[in-house]
Amino acid sequence: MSEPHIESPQEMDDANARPVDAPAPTGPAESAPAPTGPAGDALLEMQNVTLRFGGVVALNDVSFVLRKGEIFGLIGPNGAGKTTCFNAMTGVYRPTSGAIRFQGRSIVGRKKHQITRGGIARTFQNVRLFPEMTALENVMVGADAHHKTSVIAALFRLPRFWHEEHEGRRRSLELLEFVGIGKRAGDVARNLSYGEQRRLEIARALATNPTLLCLDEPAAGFNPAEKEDLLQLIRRIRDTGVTILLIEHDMRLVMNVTDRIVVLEFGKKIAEGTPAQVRDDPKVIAAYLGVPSDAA
Amino acid sequence: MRQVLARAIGGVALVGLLAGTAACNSDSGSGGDSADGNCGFKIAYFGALTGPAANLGVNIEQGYELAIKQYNDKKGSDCIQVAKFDSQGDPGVAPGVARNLVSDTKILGIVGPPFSGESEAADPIFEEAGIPTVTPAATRVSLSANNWKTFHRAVANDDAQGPAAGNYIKDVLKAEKVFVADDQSAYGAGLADVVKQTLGSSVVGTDKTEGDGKQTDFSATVQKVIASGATAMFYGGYYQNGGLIRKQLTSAGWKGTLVGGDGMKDPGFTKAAGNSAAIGTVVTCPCSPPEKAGGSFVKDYQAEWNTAAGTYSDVAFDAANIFLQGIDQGNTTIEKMNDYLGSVNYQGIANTYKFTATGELDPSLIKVWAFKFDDSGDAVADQEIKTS
Amino acid sequence: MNFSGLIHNFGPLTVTGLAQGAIIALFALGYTLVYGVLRLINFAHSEVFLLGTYASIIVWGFFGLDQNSPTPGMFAVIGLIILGMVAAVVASGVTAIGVELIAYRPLRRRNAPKLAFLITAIGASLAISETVGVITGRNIRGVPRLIRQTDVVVIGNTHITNLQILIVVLALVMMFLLDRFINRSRLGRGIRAVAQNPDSAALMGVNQGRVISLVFLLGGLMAGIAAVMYNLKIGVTRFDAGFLLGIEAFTAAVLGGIGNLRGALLGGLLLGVLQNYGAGLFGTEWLHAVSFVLLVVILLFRPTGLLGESLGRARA
Amino acid sequence: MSSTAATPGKNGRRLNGNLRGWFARQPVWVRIVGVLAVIALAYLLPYTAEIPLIGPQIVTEGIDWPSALFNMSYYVLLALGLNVVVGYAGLLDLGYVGFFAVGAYTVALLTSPDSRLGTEWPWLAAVPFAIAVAMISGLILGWPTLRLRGDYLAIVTLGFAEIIRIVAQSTETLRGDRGFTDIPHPPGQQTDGSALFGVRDATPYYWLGLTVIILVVLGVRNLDRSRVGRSWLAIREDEEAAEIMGVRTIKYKLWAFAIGACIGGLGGVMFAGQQGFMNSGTFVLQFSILVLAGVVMGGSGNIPGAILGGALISYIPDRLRGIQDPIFHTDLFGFRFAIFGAVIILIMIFRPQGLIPSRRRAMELKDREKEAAPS
Repeated sequence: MSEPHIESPQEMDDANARPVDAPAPTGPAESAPAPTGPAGDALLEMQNVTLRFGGVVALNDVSFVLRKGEIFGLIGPNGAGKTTCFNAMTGVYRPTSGAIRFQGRSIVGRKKHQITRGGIARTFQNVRLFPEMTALENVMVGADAHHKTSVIAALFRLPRFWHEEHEGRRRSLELLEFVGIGKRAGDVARNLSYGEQRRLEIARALATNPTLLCLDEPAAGFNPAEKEDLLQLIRRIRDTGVTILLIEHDMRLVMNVTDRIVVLEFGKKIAEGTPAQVRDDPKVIAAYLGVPSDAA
Repeated sequence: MRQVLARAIGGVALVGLLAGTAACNSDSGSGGDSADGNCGFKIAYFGALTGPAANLGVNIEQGYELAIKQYNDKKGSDCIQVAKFDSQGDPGVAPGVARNLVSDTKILGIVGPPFSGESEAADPIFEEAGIPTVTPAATRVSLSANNWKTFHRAVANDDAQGPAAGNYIKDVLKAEKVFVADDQSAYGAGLADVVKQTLGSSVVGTDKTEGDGKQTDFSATVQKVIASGATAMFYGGYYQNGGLIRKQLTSAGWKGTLVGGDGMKDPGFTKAAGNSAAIGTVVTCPCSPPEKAGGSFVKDYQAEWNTAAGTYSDVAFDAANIFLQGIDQGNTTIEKMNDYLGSVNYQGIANTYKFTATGELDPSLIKVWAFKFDDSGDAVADQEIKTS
Repeated sequence: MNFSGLIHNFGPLTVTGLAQGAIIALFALGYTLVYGVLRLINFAHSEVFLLGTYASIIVWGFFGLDQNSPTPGMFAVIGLIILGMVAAVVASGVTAIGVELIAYRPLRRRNAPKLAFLITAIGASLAISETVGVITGRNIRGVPRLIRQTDVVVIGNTHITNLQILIVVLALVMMFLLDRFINRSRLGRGIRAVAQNPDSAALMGVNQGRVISLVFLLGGLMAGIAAVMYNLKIGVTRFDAGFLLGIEAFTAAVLGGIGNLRGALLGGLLLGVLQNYGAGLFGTEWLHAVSFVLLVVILLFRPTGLLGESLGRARA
Repeated sequence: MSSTAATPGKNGRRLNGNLRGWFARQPVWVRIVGVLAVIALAYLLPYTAEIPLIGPQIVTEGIDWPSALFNMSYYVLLALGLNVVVGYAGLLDLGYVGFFAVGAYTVALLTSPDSRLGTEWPWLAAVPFAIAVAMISGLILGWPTLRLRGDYLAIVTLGFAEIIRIVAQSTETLRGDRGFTDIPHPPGQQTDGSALFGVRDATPYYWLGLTVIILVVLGVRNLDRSRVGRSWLAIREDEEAAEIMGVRTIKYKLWAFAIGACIGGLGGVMFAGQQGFMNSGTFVLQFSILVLAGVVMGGSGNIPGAILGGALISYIPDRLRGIQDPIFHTDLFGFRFAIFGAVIILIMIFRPQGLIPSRRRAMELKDREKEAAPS
C-alpha cells in the first residue's frame, strides 16, 4: 500500500534564513470579498494551519480562504507543502494546530469518508484508481458516497436499491461522457491510457457530488493538446457550480484557468492574489527562479 | 506414486466427467461360500482407523480381526467377512460412515464404536437399522440410558472403574496426598471425577490437559504436581499423554506413583514413558488378566500383528467372538442376533459377558484388576480391587 | 483463579516457561526470517521442525538407543547430541529448501497472489505431516534419555536443571550467531537488502533466488536445533508435533513483531513464561487461551508486535 | 438474475473464448434456463449412483453418498461465507471455524436436554438465534481487530478460533468432549407420518443444505452486485483511496465479517441439526485451514469457485476412502490427507488463481505473470 505522497520538507531549515513578512502577505485587495471572478461566500477557510511531522514543519501557519464558485490555484516549488495542505483538507493528515472550516463548520478530526460526504472530493497526484474495477464501477464507488442504500436493502433488493443503483449508473455514465471517456465505461481501469485514467479519476471525484473539487496536479505528464482539453474540462466543471482547488506545476495552465492563486514555499504562504498579481510578486519570482522548468 | 497422484488428480477433475477413469472400486469380496448355512455374513468394526485417535482404534480393530481370522481358519474358509468402517473417532464423521454401514445387509453385528462421542452420533443410526452393537471401549455411563435396544457394552462403565482406582490409591498405596488430572475427554474426565469423589479430602491438587495428540509438553502440569507435594497422581486419560506425563514427571525428579485407568493399559504407555520411568505405574482395568482365562491370545496377537496387544484389544477380541458364537448358534438375522445378545453368557479371555436389559455388563460379573508396569514394559496383573 | 498458587510457584513457573520459550523462540525464527524477506507465512515451517525431530531420533537409533536405553557416559552424550543436531539440521534444512523449491518457487515465478503461497504452504504441511503419520502409524516415537536431569541451581522452591540451562543457553547462542550473521556478513547484507526492497536489491546485483533459499535454510537450521532440544525436553515426537508447536511459534513471532529477529526471541520467551503463569493461574487447559488473549491485547496496543517488524532494520 | 448484466459495464469485458464468456453472451432466458437446469441436477445428485457407468465412479464408497453430499453442503456453505471475508473484503481469516462452532453450540444450548439452559426448543426456533449470535460474535471479533493489517488479522482470527475451541472444551456449560446429545432434527413429516429428517437417510438433509446454499448464493450475489460489493472491492484494491472516495471502510469490513460469520453460523446450525450429537472435538483449527484452502483453490472472490472448492475439500478425502492402490493393494484412505495436501499444491502451482477464478483475478494474474516474465 503506497503512502500518500508527502513532499519532502528537507530544506525547511533555510526557510528561517529567508526574510518573510510576519503576517501572511495578504494583498490589500484581498480583504475585500470577491476580488475577481464569479466568486461568492467563503467555502473553505484555512486558518493558521500548522502541520508538523516529528520535528519537521510541513505547513507553517498557513491561512487562506476559498470562495464559492472560483477556481483556486495552489502553487509552489517542489516540497512547498501543496499536497500536504491538500491532505490536511481531506482528512488524511490532522493539523497540529489551526482550524480548517468547510461551509462554516470545522472539519479537523473528521474521518476521510465524512469529509468526502461533506462535499470535498479529490484526485491524486499519482493516479489511484481501483485498477481491477471497470471505469463505470470506479465512478459508481464515488456515486455511492451519497447513496443511502443499506446492506439490508441491497441484500433484499428493496426499492431504494433499484432506484439508487439505476440513478447511480445513469449519473456515472453521464459523468464518464462529461469527462470524455464514455466509450471506455466497460473497460477495466488498469487498461485505460494514462490520460483516460486521469479523467476517470476526475469523474470518480465528481460522482461524489462535491461542492469543492481538489485536483492534485491533473496535468502531470500531459502534452500541450491534452493540457488544453483539461483546461476546458476544468472550466466546464466550474460552470456546473463546483468550486475547484487546483495544485499544478504548469504555470501557464494555472495562470490561464484560475481566478486566484496562493503560493506556498517551504510550508509558508508567500503570496496570494489574482494570477496577474502573483506573477508580478517579487517573492514568487524569487521562489521560482531556481526552478525554470516549472515556470515554462 | 505417480499412479497415486494421477488418481488423486482424477478425483479432482471429477463431477462426472473424468471420474470414470479415476476410481477403481475396491472389490467387495467373494461373497462367501454358502455350503455352510451360516456363512457369507459380515461382522463389522466401526471406529477410528485414521485421525488423531487412530492408535486406540487400531488396537481394537486388530483384536476384532484376529477373532474373525481365527474363526475362519477353524472353518477352513473365508466364512465370515471382515468389514471395517473408519469413523476417524470423530462424531462429525461418524453418521455418514454409519449410514454406509447400515446399507450393507450382510452385516449381523458391529464391534464398536469405541468412543463415547461417536457412539452418541452413530448409535441412533444403528438403533434405527436394528443392527446390534457391542462396544469394547465406550464407557460413558449415559450411553445405556437411551433405551437403545441394540446397544451392548462389553466393559464396565466409568462408575465401576473410578471407585476401584480410588480405592487402590487409598487402600493399597495409602497415599495421603493425591494429585488428580484428566485430559478433558468424556472418558478421562468422567473417570477422574469419580476418583476425586472417592478420595475426597486427600486430593491436594487438580489439573486438566489437552487430549491425546493435542499436547506433548506437560511441564506446567508436572510443575503443579511437584509443587503440591502429592505422593500419588491419578491421570484420567489415554496412554500417550499418560506415558509422557510419567516420563516428564520422572525427569523432573518426582518419585510418586502414577495411577491411571484402562485407557493407559497399553504398550504405547511405555513407548512414551520409557521402561525405566514406567516401572511401578499402576493401571486399573475392568477386566481379568488374560492369563487367567488361559488360551493363547497374547501370543496369537503378537504373531498376527507383530505388536503387543493394546488397550481393549482383548475386549474387542471377545466382542467379536460373542457375535461369532451367535452365528454358530444360527442367529443369522440382526433381530435374532440382538435377541441372542440379550441372553448370552459368554466366557471370554478378559471377562465373562452377560448383558442387562439396558445393555450394560451384568454388575455381578464386573471385576476390576490393578496392573503394574514391570521393568520390561509389560503391565502385569497386580491384584483384584474392590469396586465399592 | 489460583493467585496464591501462582505466587508460590512463581519461580518454578518462570524457569519452566523460559525453557519452553527458548525452544519456541528458535522455532519462531524460521517464520520471522521468511516473513521478513517474502512477507509470507511459511505454514510448512512446522514440518521442517517435525522432520528434524525424527532425523535426530533415527540417528540415535543407529547407535542402538531407544527410550529404554540407559543414559550413556558424558562424552558419548555430547557426541550424540552433536550428531543428532547435525542430522536434525540437515533434515530440517533440506526440508525447508525442498518446500521452497516445490511449493513456493513455481508460484513466485508466476508472480502469484500472496494467498496462493499460503495455500501451497498448507498443502505442503498437510502432505508432509500426514505422510509421516501414515508411516509411523500415528504413534509416538520415544527419545533416548541422553540427559538425566539434575538440579544445578536451587533457590527456594525453584529448581533449575542442567537441561533447562542447556536449552536456554543454546537458544541464546544460536540467536546471537544468527543476529551476527544477518548483520555482519556479506550474505546477511543481501538478506537485509532483499527484505528492505527486493527490487532495488536486484538492481544492485543481489541474487534474489539465492537469498530466499538462504533464508529458508537458516530458518531450517534453527528449527533443527529447536527440534533436538524439543526431543531432549519432551522425550517423544509424533507426526503432528510440528503443527502443535508451530502455532505457538508463529504466535511468538507475531507477538515480538514478525520479521524481527529479536522480536522472535522476546516473543518466544515471553510466550513461554506467560503461558506458564496462565496455567498456574487458571489451570493448564487454559494455557493456549492465555497466549492468544495476550496476543490480541498486545496487537491492539502495538499493531506490529512488541518490537515492530522489519528484518532490514534488525540492527536498530 | 437481475437485469443489470445488460449494461455496458458487464458486457464491455473481454470474455471471448471460454464457456463463461459464451454463457454471459446468451439471452436472459437461456441463462435462466441454464441456471435452473444446474439447480435441478444438483437436487438429483443423491441419485448419481443410478447413472450407468459413470455414476458408481463418482459416489463415495467408504461413506454413505447422501451423507457425503450433506457434508459437502455444509463445507460449501462455509466456503461461501469465508469467500465473503477473504475473497470479497480481502481479510485473511484463519479462524473461520469459530463461527461454525458458535452457530452449532447456540443450537445445542437452546435445544439439547443436556443444556444448562433447559429450554429444549425445537431446532427451527433456535435457528434465528444461532445466526444472530454468530453474527454478533463476528462483530465482537471484528470491532477491535479490523484495524490490524493482513497477517496480524490472520493470527488474531486464528487465536479467536482456538479460544472458542478451548472454551468449548474446558467449560462446564459447553460440556467439552462430553458434548450435547439429542439435538433435535429439523421438523417435517413424510407422507407415511415418519419424520422427514430421520437418522438413516441423509438425503433430506442434503436437500435442505442445498436449498440454504441457493438462498445464500442469491443473497451474496445481491450484495456483490451492489454498492456493498463495490465497496468491498474498492477496499481490497486501495483502502485509503476508497475511504477518500467516501467508502466507510470499517463499516463494510465489519459487515463482511458479520455476513461471513452469519453464513458460518448457518453451517453450524445445519451441522448440529443433522448430527443430533456434537462435542468440542469437531471444531479443530485444521477445519478452518481446510475451508480456506477450499476457497482459494476454487477461486477466491468468485461464487462458483467457492462452491467448487468447498465441495472438493469434503469430497476428495471422502472419495479416497475405500480405494486401493494398484501396486500394494493397501487401502489408500490412510493416505488421503497426504494426497490431498499434494493435490492442493499441484492445483495452486498450475492454477494459482484457483480452479474457477473470478474474472478480475484471472486478468490480474495474467498481468502479473507478464510482469514477472522478464526476471
